[in-house]
Amino acid sequence: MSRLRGWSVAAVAAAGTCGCNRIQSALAPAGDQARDIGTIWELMLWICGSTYLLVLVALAFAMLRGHGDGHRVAGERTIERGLAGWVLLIAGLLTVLTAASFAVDRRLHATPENPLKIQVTAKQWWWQVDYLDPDPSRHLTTANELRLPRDRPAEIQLRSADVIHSLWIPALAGKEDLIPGRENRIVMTPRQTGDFRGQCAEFCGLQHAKMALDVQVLEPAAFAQWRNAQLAPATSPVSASARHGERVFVSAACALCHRIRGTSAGGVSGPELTHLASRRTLAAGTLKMDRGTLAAWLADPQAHKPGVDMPAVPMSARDREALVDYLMGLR
Amino acid sequence: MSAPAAPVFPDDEARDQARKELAATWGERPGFIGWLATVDHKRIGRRYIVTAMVFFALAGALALVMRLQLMFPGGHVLGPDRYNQFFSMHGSAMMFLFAVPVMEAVAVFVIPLMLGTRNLAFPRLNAFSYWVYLFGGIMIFVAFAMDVGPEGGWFGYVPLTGPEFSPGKRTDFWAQMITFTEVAGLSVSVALVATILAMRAPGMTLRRIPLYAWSMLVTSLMVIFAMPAVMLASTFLISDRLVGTQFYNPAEGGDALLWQHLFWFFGHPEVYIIFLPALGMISSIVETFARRPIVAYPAMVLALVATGFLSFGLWVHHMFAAGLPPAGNGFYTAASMMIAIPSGVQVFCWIATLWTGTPRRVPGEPGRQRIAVPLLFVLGFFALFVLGGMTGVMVASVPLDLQVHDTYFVVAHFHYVLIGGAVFPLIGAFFFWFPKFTGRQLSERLGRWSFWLMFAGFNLTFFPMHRLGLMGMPRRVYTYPSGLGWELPNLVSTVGSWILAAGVLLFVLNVVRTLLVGKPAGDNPWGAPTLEWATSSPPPPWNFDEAPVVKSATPLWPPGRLLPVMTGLARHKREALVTSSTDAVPAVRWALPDPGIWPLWSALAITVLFVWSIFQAKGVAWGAIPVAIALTGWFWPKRSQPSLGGAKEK
Amino acid sequence: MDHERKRYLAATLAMASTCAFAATPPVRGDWTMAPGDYANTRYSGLREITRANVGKLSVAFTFSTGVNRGQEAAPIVAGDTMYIVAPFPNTVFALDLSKPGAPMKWKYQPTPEPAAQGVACCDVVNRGGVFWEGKLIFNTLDGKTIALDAGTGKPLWTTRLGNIHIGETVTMAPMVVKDKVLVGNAGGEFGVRGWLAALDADTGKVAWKAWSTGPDKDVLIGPGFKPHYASDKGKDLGIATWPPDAWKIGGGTVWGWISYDPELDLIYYGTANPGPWNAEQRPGDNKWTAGLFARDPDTGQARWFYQFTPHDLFDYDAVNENILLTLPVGGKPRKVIARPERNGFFYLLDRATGQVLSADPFFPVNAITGIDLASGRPQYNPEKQPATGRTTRHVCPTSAGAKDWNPSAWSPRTGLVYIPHSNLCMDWEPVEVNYIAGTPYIGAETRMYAAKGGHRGTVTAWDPVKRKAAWTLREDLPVWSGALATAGDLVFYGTMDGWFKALDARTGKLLWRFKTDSGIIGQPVTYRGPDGHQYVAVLSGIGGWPGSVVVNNLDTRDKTGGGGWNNALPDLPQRTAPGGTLYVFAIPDR
Amino acid sequence: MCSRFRTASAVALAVLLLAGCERERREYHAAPTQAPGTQPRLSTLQPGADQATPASAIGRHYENNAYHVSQGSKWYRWFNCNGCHGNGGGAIGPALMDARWRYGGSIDEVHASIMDGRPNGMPSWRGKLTDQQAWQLSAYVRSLSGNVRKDAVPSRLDGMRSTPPLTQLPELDPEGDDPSAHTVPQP
Repeated sequence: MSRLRGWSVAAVAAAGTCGCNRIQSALAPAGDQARDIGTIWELMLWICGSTYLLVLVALAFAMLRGHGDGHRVAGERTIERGLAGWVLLIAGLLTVLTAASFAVDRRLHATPENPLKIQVTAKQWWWQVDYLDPDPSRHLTTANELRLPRDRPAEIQLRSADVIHSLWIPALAGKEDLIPGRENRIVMTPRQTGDFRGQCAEFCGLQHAKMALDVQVLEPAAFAQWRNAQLAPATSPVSASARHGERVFVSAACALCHRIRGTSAGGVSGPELTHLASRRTLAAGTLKMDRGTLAAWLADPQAHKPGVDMPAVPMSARDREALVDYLMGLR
Repeated sequence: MSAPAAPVFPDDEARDQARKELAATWGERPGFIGWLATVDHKRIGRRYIVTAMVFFALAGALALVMRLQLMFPGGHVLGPDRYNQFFSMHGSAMMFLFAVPVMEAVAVFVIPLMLGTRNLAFPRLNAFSYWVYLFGGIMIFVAFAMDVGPEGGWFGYVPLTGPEFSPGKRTDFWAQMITFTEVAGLSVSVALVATILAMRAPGMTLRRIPLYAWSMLVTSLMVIFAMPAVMLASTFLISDRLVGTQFYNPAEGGDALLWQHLFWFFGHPEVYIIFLPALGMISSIVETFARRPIVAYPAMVLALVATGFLSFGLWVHHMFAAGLPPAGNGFYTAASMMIAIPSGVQVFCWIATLWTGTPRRVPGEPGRQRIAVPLLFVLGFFALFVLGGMTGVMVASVPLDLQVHDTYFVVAHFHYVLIGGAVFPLIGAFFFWFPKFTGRQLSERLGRWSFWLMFAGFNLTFFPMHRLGLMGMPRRVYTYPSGLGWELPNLVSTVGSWILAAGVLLFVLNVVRTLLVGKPAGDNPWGAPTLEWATSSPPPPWNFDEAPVVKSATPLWPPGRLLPVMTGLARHKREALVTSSTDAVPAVRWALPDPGIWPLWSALAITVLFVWSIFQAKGVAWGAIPVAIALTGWFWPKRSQPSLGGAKEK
Repeated sequence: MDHERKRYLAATLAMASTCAFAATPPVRGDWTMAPGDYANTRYSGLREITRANVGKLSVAFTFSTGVNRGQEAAPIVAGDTMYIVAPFPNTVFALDLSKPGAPMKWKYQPTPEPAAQGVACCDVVNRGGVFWEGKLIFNTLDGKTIALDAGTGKPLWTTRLGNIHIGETVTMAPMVVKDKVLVGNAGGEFGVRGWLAALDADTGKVAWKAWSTGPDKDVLIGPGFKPHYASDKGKDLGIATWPPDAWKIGGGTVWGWISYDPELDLIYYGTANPGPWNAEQRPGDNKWTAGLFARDPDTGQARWFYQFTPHDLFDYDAVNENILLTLPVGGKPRKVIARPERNGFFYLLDRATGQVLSADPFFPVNAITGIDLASGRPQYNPEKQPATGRTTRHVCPTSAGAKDWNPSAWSPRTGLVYIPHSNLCMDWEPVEVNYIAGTPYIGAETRMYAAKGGHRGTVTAWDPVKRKAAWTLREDLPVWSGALATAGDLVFYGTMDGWFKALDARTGKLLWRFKTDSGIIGQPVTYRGPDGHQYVAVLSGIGGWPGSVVVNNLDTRDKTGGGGWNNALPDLPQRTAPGGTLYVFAIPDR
Repeated sequence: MCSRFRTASAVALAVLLLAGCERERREYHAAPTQAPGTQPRLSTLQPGADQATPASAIGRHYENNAYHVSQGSKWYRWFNCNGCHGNGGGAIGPALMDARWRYGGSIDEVHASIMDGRPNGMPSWRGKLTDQQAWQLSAYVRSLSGNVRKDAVPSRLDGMRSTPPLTQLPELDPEGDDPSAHTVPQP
């Protein structure tokens, strides 16, 4: 149950101050694309809803009436006229809907000017996020968090390292698949700052359920500040314990899969950890990022996310404490 | 009492004599072997139905457990691995082992009777298909029990189901199960198409074919066109996994989307393959209880055919998020929207039929107004299916689909379409045809109870899912966090699922009770207009003493009218009448084969081949030997040829 | 016209047309450094062995190194002694040429760490030592540079430069320029950071160390740095052209050849490929890898740099030899670097500025469509653009290059550069790779196979003035040995199935061949023995990168094994076995 | 055992399905890890007794489980084993798909070689890999030479085609022409 609490808190934490249950809802659009789709949804709701009611009412009448004497065909002519009218009505409504979705679809696929270029690579079961830049030394790699500036379209290249995943941030846009051997693309233009949540929408194996993405829309200035901070190498540990933790990290199994820029740890199979402590969730939205959950996670990842590739690395309690000290220092 | 047949015989003695001869010819061999060797479409049909319902119950049980797991956030009923196997088995069993087979099963039983012929064309192929289906189903459930159940969903997307990401033999058993069921499905479809096109009662022209037969004709043709695609896909997958071919390896020029195209080229028609027979059932029920022929019969037929065609043109709407060219997606949006038109036409015609008919009049009880249970389920169909159709229109729109695709909204949508659109009519049809199946009539009171339980339970279970999907809950998650507003809808849905289950359980009890103590039904308890009601309940092995002749689309209306028949079919051998495909003019007397054990042997041999080839490539070669032997035995030439001519109307 | 006069005429014509620069007198008898001379011509003025008498060439003596691994070393001859550096464990032998059969004078056995074998990317080879003022200086696989007393074999000094625990090895032949021993590291496939160090020849103290990536002060880039092309100008490009911190594990090792021009007082050497091979893990130009440095030998300060393959896509190391010539370019003679590059182009660069004067393919290249002389940049073929997780088919040349390390020779008499090289293409799939210090940092799967023509090797005689091949000779197997040109108008080289061959330098006609006990991947040399006669020497012993198919017992059912060589050389294990023997040839009974 | 599955018969099928349980279990949490049963011998010359030692129980446990083999194939690439050993054909290091084993080819010996390292270049991974990872890796390495039951190995991985499908490899018995093989001394 404590596990569960940790997780729910994770979601709420990501929710921050806003109404928690809106952070992953298509009904609370916070970006152009989601809003456009929202209008289609309302149009659909009205047209389909009223048609549905019409049918039910007709059916009720038919049942309540029904005092014909049966066994003989009556009023074929009127019925056929009715049928023709009905078909015309449906066809007309469908044309409206088709035209509407064409229009919106075009807007979704429009190429934005001066977009923020991002590459998201899905891996079982987490997200690698690369902020691209013509200047390679400003190429930024992070994981399981997507921070966007308000009012600037973000053009996201979508790749997969293993199986098919699907990136879905309901509040900002629809979903797009990440398919091995292909490169897809999705554009989202956030209009409100705030905290949102994305999740993998295509079944991708054991932990499909725990592959979430912490999304945060920032004021452009705040975003630039964040990005520059992330570009810096890891802050070197200050306390003796943290220094010991760094030694543990680079000498034990951790360094094989994780990278911490500024150390010799250069693994890319696992999430980049250079600024781990500046994130708000652990293990792709599975846990809230704090000292306690981090320690629990390191002690036994399989208990929180069964099947994840991160093993429970055997180490002394002292080493693990030091490791946590070190990682919590990676702001 | 099959009154119309009476004038054929000078007196009862002659009739009894004739029936004695027919019984001698059409009777089964005694004992267990006879049971295994039967080629009687009614017995095979009943077996088919019972088997399919068993798989339905098993797959449903899986769903109940899944709902328990999802009742609260972070549930601990199932772990991720088990949950994934559960939902994969649920989908696979429902689609491959229940929905399609049960629809074909009912047809296997009803169609020959409805067409007034003595057996299905290719009766042994029919028997063979049942055995293959049975063995395939047993294989996958045994595998599941052995922890070798599928884990990649009923849609089995590569590369997740490929050799790298699905270790062991789980996916191989699943893919081979598809091969089993498709072989079975294709066999039945061929038999049904042949029967409907060539063995109709004399005079049953295209304009007089019952709509149910029309729907089964279209369905069977769709099966024949759609299923090879998925067999190809699953064979590619098996060879990728067993001998390392590269069909789905993106690095070597294979493509993950190849699977999706092949699969959905089958997978979307599949939905209509399940749904069209239900439409046929509804037509039969509505016609019967409205006491008048279906309005605008040609329009109905055209709607069926149009649906069949269109359903092949919209598989891509399952792949809108896969990044295909927008223009293409636009086309498939239009096509998907268009298919709403034929459905709309049918809904209109049914309502018009009820409108101009007398749906609440009870036969034999003047003045009483009551809605019979079969019709009740049809009304349920309207309420549920039309809603599902509306959400279907929504997901057909690319932009909206990009939001709701792979969410619980879609789960809600297709359960409304499949349960509302197929299972409700199916249960209705069971109530409707149960007299023919067993000679007894199901309890109407229990029937009403189970209807209302199912209807309420269904809506409780699936309506909240629409909202869940829009609030961002993806499909196929074994658990979910709290704090996203998903708690209440999930709770309601789980509660609903148990009510739904109770409804189904009550139906099963109803069946059992009826089989034990149900009141015998007459030949035609509903006063229905089609030929299956023109013989006894249950019908004799030879269905009809003499071939009935048809003069209208509703041959048994008005009641009491004499049904002309055609004499001359030999009684000392299993003869059926072959008629021309458009005007149903008698052409040939066709000696149908006797019962035989070879279909069973062939099915066993095929099973060995399929299962062996899961583990070893050489199983394909060596396993072919017993298959060859069995087929040789099956097709060893016999003396009986069709005896031409000699059919005269009386 | 009699034969002698014809030859004389030809010679004078050759001299007239081109004039070779050489650091040492035209006819020298010794072979004191692996490339023969500072200009890396591998040309000897000795003319006792001629086209006429080469047919009589036969074995004078042989000597076993006792190591059955790839023998890439050049025998070093100074005075009446020959020095051989064997592959790991890098035993050094001194042979007394003044006595019959050249008995062993002394041997020196260093003790390199056996673990070093595990981080040597391409067999445990050594490319030879260098003789300098009474010293024999050589490198050991585990990263030590050792100076021996050439007379006694006693060690004078030892300096450790490489660290095998991060994958650093040293396989190159050191050069000595102005009392500085120049040594570079290997290990570009292990994510090491490349450098060239200069040691004091007398003490072994490090005079300077120039890194191939990182900040300008590490790369020894100062005010004197005047590259010719704009893309090489700017501050700290060794950092700015990499993703953050990637330069620290970015490769650019220096395991190839060094040239020296006394007139301009510049050394020239190439830097190897950036790491990892998967280019998507290192967006940017990746300075200063896969390029050519000109440096001041005293201070190490860079003068200019030219990058042959910016943002290298296919492991095109740029460590090949820089042949210093003076050739007529556009009418007037110019001091040039003639450079058969791994990417399949033959470059002429201005020795003073690093400007590319011409670049022409000597091999059917399709990875690069051409070199833009204005920007100096290669034009990558978009059809061959690799992507992680996708196999790009038929990329030519392969990661082993049109020509790998095995050096060419230049003959001033014919005006031709004799290039021994491969004729291979490959399938290439970048894959994501973790950097784990001390383990391979490669990130690509490859399958190699014969390119156009079906043969896997070629000897090309390239005319740098006419900018086309004068003649080519097909070899079934890739040619992995160096070439040697002599004033006898002969070209010597060896094949991987053990044939040592002499060609007519003008026509490429095979004049003589001898089958040694194992495949030849070494550097043939020639010298004048104490008896005044000309000898030709070569080490035989299969190995090296392609040869690991044999010496490592690779299983060729894995097409990608051995870095893709398994697919190219499945027949090699049936055609040669490991060996390690010195062969010395001379004209008998003169 | 399934790899011995030779004839198609209902009996064999039943055996297979029973073997399913062992083969298919996804042991991501509590897989057994303990010291291997046998220590590697670097010489065939072992004075005295019968040296034929069966694989330890834990070794067999990992070899018989498809999930562990599959995880091993992942570690094999993540931890750059393929950099030296190719996809089994070898490169810097020796081939792993043939029958030649310098330090023994039983899963316990492979496990020990991984954990302790070997003198001529094989690094020691003790303290880098967890014991479970090392066992999974060893099981995969064994599958490269056809020594793991065929129904538990992946035919290929998504990537460049390299070796023949592992499901089709002939079983190369390390006790065959392996110099360091265990051989029972003849009386």
